[in-house]
Amino acid sequence: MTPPSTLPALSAAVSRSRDLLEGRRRFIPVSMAGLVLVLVFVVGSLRYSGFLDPQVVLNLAVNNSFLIVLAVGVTFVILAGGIDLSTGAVLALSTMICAWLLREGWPPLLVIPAALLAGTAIGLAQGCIIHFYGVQPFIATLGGMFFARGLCFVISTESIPISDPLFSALAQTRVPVLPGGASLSLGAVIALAVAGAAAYVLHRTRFGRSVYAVGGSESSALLMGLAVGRVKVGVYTLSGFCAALGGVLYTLYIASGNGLHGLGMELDAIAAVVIGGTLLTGGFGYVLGSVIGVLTLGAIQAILVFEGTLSSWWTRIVAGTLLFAFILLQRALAPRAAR
Amino acid sequence: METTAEPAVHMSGIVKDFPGVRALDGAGLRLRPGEVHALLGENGAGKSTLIKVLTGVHRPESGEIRVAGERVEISGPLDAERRGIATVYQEVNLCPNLSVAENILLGREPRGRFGISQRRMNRRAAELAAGMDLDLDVTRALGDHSIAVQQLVSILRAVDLQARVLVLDEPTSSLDRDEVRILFDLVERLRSRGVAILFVTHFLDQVYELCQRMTVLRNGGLVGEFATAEVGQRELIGHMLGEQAGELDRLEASAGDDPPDAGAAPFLRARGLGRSGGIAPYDLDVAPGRITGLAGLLGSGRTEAVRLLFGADRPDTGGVEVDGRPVPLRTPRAPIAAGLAYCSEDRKSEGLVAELSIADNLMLAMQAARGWLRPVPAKTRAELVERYIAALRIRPAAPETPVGALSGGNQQKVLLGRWLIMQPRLLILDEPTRGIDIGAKAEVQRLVAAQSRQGTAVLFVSSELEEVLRLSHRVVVLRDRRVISELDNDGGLDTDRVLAEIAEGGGR
Amino acid sequence: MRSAQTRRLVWPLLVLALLVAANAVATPRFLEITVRGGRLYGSLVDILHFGTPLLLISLGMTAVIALRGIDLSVGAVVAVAGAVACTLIESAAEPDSPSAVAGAVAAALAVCALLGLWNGFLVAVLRIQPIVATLILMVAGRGAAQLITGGQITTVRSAPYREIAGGSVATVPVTVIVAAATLLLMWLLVRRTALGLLIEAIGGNAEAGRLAGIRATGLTMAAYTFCGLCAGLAGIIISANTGSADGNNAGLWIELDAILAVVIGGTLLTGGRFSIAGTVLGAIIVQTLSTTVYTMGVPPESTLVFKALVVFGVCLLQSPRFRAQVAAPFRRSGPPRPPSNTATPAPPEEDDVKPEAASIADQEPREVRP
Amino acid sequence: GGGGEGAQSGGDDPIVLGFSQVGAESGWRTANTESIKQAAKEAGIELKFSDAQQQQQNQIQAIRSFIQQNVDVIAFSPVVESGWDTVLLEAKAAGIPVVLTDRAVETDQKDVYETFLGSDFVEEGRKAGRWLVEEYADTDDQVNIVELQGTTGSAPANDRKEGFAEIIGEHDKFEVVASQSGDFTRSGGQEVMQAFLSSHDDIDVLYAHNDDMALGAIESIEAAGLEPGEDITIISIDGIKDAFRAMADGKINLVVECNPLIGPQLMDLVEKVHAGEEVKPRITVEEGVFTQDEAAEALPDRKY
Ligand SMILES: Nc1ncnc2c1ncn2[C@@H]1O[C@H](COP(=O)(O)OP(=O)(O)OP(=O)(O)O)[C@@H](O)[C@H]1O
Ligand SMILES: Nc1ncnc2c1ncn2[C@@H]1O[C@H](COP(=O)(O)OP(=O)(O)OP(=O)(O)O)[C@@H](O)[C@H]1O
Ligand SMILES: [Mg+2]
Ligand SMILES: [Mg+2]
Repeated sequence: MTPPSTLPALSAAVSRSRDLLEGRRRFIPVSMAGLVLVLVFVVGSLRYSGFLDPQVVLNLAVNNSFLIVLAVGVTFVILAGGIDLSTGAVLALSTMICAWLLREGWPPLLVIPAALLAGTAIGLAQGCIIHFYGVQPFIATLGGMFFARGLCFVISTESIPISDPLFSALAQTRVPVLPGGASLSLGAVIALAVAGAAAYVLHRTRFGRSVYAVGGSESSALLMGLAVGRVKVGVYTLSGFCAALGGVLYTLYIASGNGLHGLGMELDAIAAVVIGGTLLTGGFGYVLGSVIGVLTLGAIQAILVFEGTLSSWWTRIVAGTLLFAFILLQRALAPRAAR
Repeated sequence: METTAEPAVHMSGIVKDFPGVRALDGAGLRLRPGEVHALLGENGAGKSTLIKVLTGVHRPESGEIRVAGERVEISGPLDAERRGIATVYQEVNLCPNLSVAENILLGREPRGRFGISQRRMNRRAAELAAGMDLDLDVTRALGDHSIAVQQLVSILRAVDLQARVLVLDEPTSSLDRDEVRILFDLVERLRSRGVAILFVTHFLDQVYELCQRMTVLRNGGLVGEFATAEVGQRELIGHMLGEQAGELDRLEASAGDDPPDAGAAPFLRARGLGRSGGIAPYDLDVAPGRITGLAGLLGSGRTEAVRLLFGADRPDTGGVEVDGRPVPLRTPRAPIAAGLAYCSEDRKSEGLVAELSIADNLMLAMQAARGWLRPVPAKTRAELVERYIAALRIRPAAPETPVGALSGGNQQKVLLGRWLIMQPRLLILDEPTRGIDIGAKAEVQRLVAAQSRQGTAVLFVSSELEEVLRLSHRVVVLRDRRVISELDNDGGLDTDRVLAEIAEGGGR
Repeated sequence: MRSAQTRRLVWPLLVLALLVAANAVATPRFLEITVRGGRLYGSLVDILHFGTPLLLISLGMTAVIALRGIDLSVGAVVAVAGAVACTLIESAAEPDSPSAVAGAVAAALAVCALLGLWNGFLVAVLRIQPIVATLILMVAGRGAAQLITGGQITTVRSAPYREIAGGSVATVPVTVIVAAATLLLMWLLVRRTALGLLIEAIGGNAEAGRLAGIRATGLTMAAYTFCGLCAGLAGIIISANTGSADGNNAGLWIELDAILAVVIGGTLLTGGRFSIAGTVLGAIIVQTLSTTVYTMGVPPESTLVFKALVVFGVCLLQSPRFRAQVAAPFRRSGPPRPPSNTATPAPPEEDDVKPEAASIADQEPREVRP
Repeated sequence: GGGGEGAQSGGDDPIVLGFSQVGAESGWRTANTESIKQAAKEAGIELKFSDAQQQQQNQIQAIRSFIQQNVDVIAFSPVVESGWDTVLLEAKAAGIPVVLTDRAVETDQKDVYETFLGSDFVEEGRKAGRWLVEEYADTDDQVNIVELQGTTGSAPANDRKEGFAEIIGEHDKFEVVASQSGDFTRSGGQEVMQAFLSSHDDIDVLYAHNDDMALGAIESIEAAGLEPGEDITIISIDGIKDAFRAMADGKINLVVECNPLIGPQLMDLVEKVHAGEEVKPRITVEEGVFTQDEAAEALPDRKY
């Protein structure tokens, strides 16, 4: 017998109206994160004069350009269901390599690629260890963290200043973005460009879609004939590259190489990604969310600076409380559908 | 042009060992272009493993694979796809986080000017779905859809590969007759184009309807290759089960013919139970010893209805009373304490804990009900586990085997066993016979019937309408996410009557 | 299955043996155990003694990780525990009375259990992802510890308090006894009751566990509370060791070491099956590693690289594939194609897929028509 | 120097000082912070205090924010020595004078800061070394030294090691037989010392980069059945109260002071640079060296 033709049409109409509410569920976390960030600025501007100054807003990106790049790399890894703890250390290594090679008299245009290459190589090695030998990502990248930071100290336990003219020129380049004279540093522009490129790769290339697939279900992705190995090795390599690039931006920002740079920054990067609505179990999330996450952490820092009278321990307590408040707010704003 | 005698796939002497088990022992098959070939065998016979060897998921210990006459070593699913072998695996192997469209087209996404075009992809996927008479929103996440829809999506994906060889591992296990019809038409179309199709199923009717030839496996070994026309059902079952075939007759004789106990008063009442977007508020009475079947088409809301009853989802409206006392439905705990049991249709993600052993999975619900402080005594546990492994013919019968290493049908039996052990007052079974073999199916039906004779009420959801009618005393018919009628089944109810009800229902 | 998991511990055990052997060669006295001042003395005892806090925290972390969670706040909780205990003892009328010390320790443990409960609440009830949920306390907790101590290192001179770390019962250090007791308690809790099964079920497949009627919320909160309590105990021991509370540095980065220990012990961060024995082994390896660094005189600037190499060594040794590759050159006469690596019963689908096969990808769609 | 005038807003408005602290990583640091806060209050200077939690980028951000808020003077204790050029130039461009405390920065730029008020870590190491040389002047036997370093890569650790090595390097009889990082913490010092004791038989001297590590090490020495201060000579740096107490008990032999109480001196400087007066580019904090005899006397006066 033939099924009545009105039936599917009817059910489709019902389901479609429901979709408007539920179908876009996956955008909820990231939009909530964005909303919270906006709220912070509104509240901040009520409380502190000068908080909503365009330059203050842009400085969030300027002061956190390296963290944005780090978080973008980590986004790939987390989306693919992994984790990368080595980013802070690779950033430090990258600053160290830059400073050290410059001191050794290398031309700056060779130094930057060398630093990027080193970070990428560490990422690649981690990816291979994780993929080919089935080592858990957490432990492999923890090893990578020890290794990269250790390498910094092997190079030098002292901090190495950078006085290369090209580096200072780059560091001081400002890109005007608003008519009022508000500007971004070169580092921030690069960071935002990296985020844009990452979004493109994630949504418009096969590699990017495979990253989501592997994060959703690795075994399924394998059975679907996706290049799971390439994806897994790829995301760690990319993250290594991003960490190294973050290191170069950090070098521009700070003009020195030091093995103690970026201590604990890997956790900041992971936190930023997660605050931006990406699920640690993989498969759900957006680069935009990670950028928002970084800016949120930056906003917390900005509030602490603006508050200006906190003692050290209150700084920490308030930082933790703000983090909690943001997450709670994000929760409260999201409708029930977001589970 | 190749000669017709050249098999598209020829596997021979395949041996595959898993730790402690030899899953395949000299298995093989010959698959010719333009034929639909059935691969048959009991649960755990090695069908899925043979398929996974063919697609490169497993490396065989020894044996030979020829594709189009050429000896090959297949290094992985990607390699298999490139050699023209498309596969629908038994367990749905898609990514729940991605949209339906992406799942269909992953790896072959249509590109626009700026890389992958989401729009084109959705359009293409919608076309493909429409080609199979499926109306679904391809932009929604796959995980939002029922397991049946997911199965259809994985078929769509494989079909779209336009391969020379199409492997279908139990594709119809959660489909109802309309979808099966559509699938068969599709298979027939592909076959006539010269595609070789390997079809694994436990529905022998489907084998006789669709397949020209068949290969039978038993205990990982090859029993033989037969032309469908030359072997009768009885004989075929004999090949599959070996010397145990006699047992089946005994089972079938005892199943299904018990008198309905119509007089009992209901102990469970659901009133106005509903959830927006899930199922419209409905009423239901359940009496001890009665089997109630839920009939409806794919997506009609059967699963949603029973999930509410069990507290698996939180209802928006209405409630449930057991023995006149309301049961809170915030979590399944209270319903379980009230004597309810629910066997989910999605054993992989809602049922089993893959890395735990058979024994642990069997005992899970009972242990959860007892609380952590009162572990089931070792002796009781061993007895129960042994009893249910035997009763459900779970293979391998080693209680400490991790469930993830079992064949699909055996996993289903473990899930069922978990709830049978609880001796519930109401047993809710959502597609309990998905993927289990004839012998086990008869066994399950017998167990269900036996339970009901002891006073257990049963709610039975199955996409096989015949099965529902054979077992149930009463049939609740659903359509478009609402209950449209309840029919008594005292033997007189047939499938046409129910289908007619579905077709005209809701108009009242 | 359980035995298969135990079998995997052979490799970490081998690494431990290698580390100990290396130490014994470098410092012959390494294996010596004597009694000094009524207490066992020697490097091996030191490893157990100084490893106790890490072991305790790793045990708590194991429970949390088995539930697919993680607890980054343990380091901060360590600091809080010391701060509370020391501040209370300092302000007590008689710091030297055992009852004052017992009261202070109990109060500190209670606070830590509450902190753990708070983490559990965020994770189980508010459903915040564990890593962020515990990050909150990781950041704020240390601040709170410093608030309690006023940013200073609070020193206590209470003899009974010092006994917690420095004392011994029948020559066995109290710390070791505490560790053993906690270990025993946890083992009894999870393996003699049904707790272990329920935890593994929730960790392995949360939805399946929920539908089987397991009280996941309560279980999760209990696990985090236990973890907090373990961290608190570790904090007390760390603080009693030096008789001081350091809000900023006590237990700094110990969360990473603890996770490392758990993972070396073979428990997957994706939840499910866990191994207490493995965690113990992991914690001892991590502690032996730091002791090795000190006794063998690895220069401080190379310490981290050395640590990294050992970590990679342990991980790679646990990989059957790596072992096969290393062994291959020594087995030239073997079969031409070594049998596939089916030693680890991984999830069924991915058991022995050759990963590199998937990486030579062909991205173009192929029209393969007969 | 110069440029102080431009930022000045008016007559009797209090001077606004933006101070960026490293963090609160030790009791020494907390004492340092307290001293500055206290002194600011007494001097009637409005203090904007920000804690960098040991992160250089936080500190840079704080300084930028001070510049934006147009404070009168900026002071900070750099987390690390290098990498300050950009932000210092920004301050200079805004006409805000900068005073460094605690550690110097390495820079090629001229006139980016007015003055540096703080200890000389290398000199502290030297002082420790000089005392040791003197103490062991009479003996020709080999003197085995173990060293507890601070956090690897940190400036005090690097410098104190360097200064000490410089002095004892002139004498053959001194040998550093083991040197490990104890991370500036008591438990670090204790654990590392324990390992030293079980791997080295004849340790004569312990040189600890700070008091906390020395105090931790004392625990281990006692556990090994030795007498700290007698069997092993102990030298440490900083001079916190606990160390003085231990010294009074005879458990530490020498403490090289590193004075955190720079508040009054700093406020003085701030007022001067704000008024545009010339100040010396390098001002050392008054610091002493304490032996056991002096310790008992000084103990009651120790504030931190
Ligand atoms: N990954 C694995 N690890 C260990 N044993 C396995 C694994 N996969 C399958 N087996 C075993 O191999 C045998 C064959 O399983 P297979 O899945 O091929 O059966 P099947 O014929 O497909 O059964 P069904 O009809 O139930 O799907 C079974 O005994 C099963 O336990
Ligand atoms: N044809 C369909 N089109 C779109 N969505 C569907 C369709 N069928 C089912 N779904 C989705 O599946 C989900 C579950 O439906 P439900 O499980 O209640 O159906 P069912 O009656 O149990 O049928 P079955 O289990 O056979 O799919 C619903 O949320 C619905 O969105
Ligand atoms: Mg199968
Ligand atoms: Mg259903």
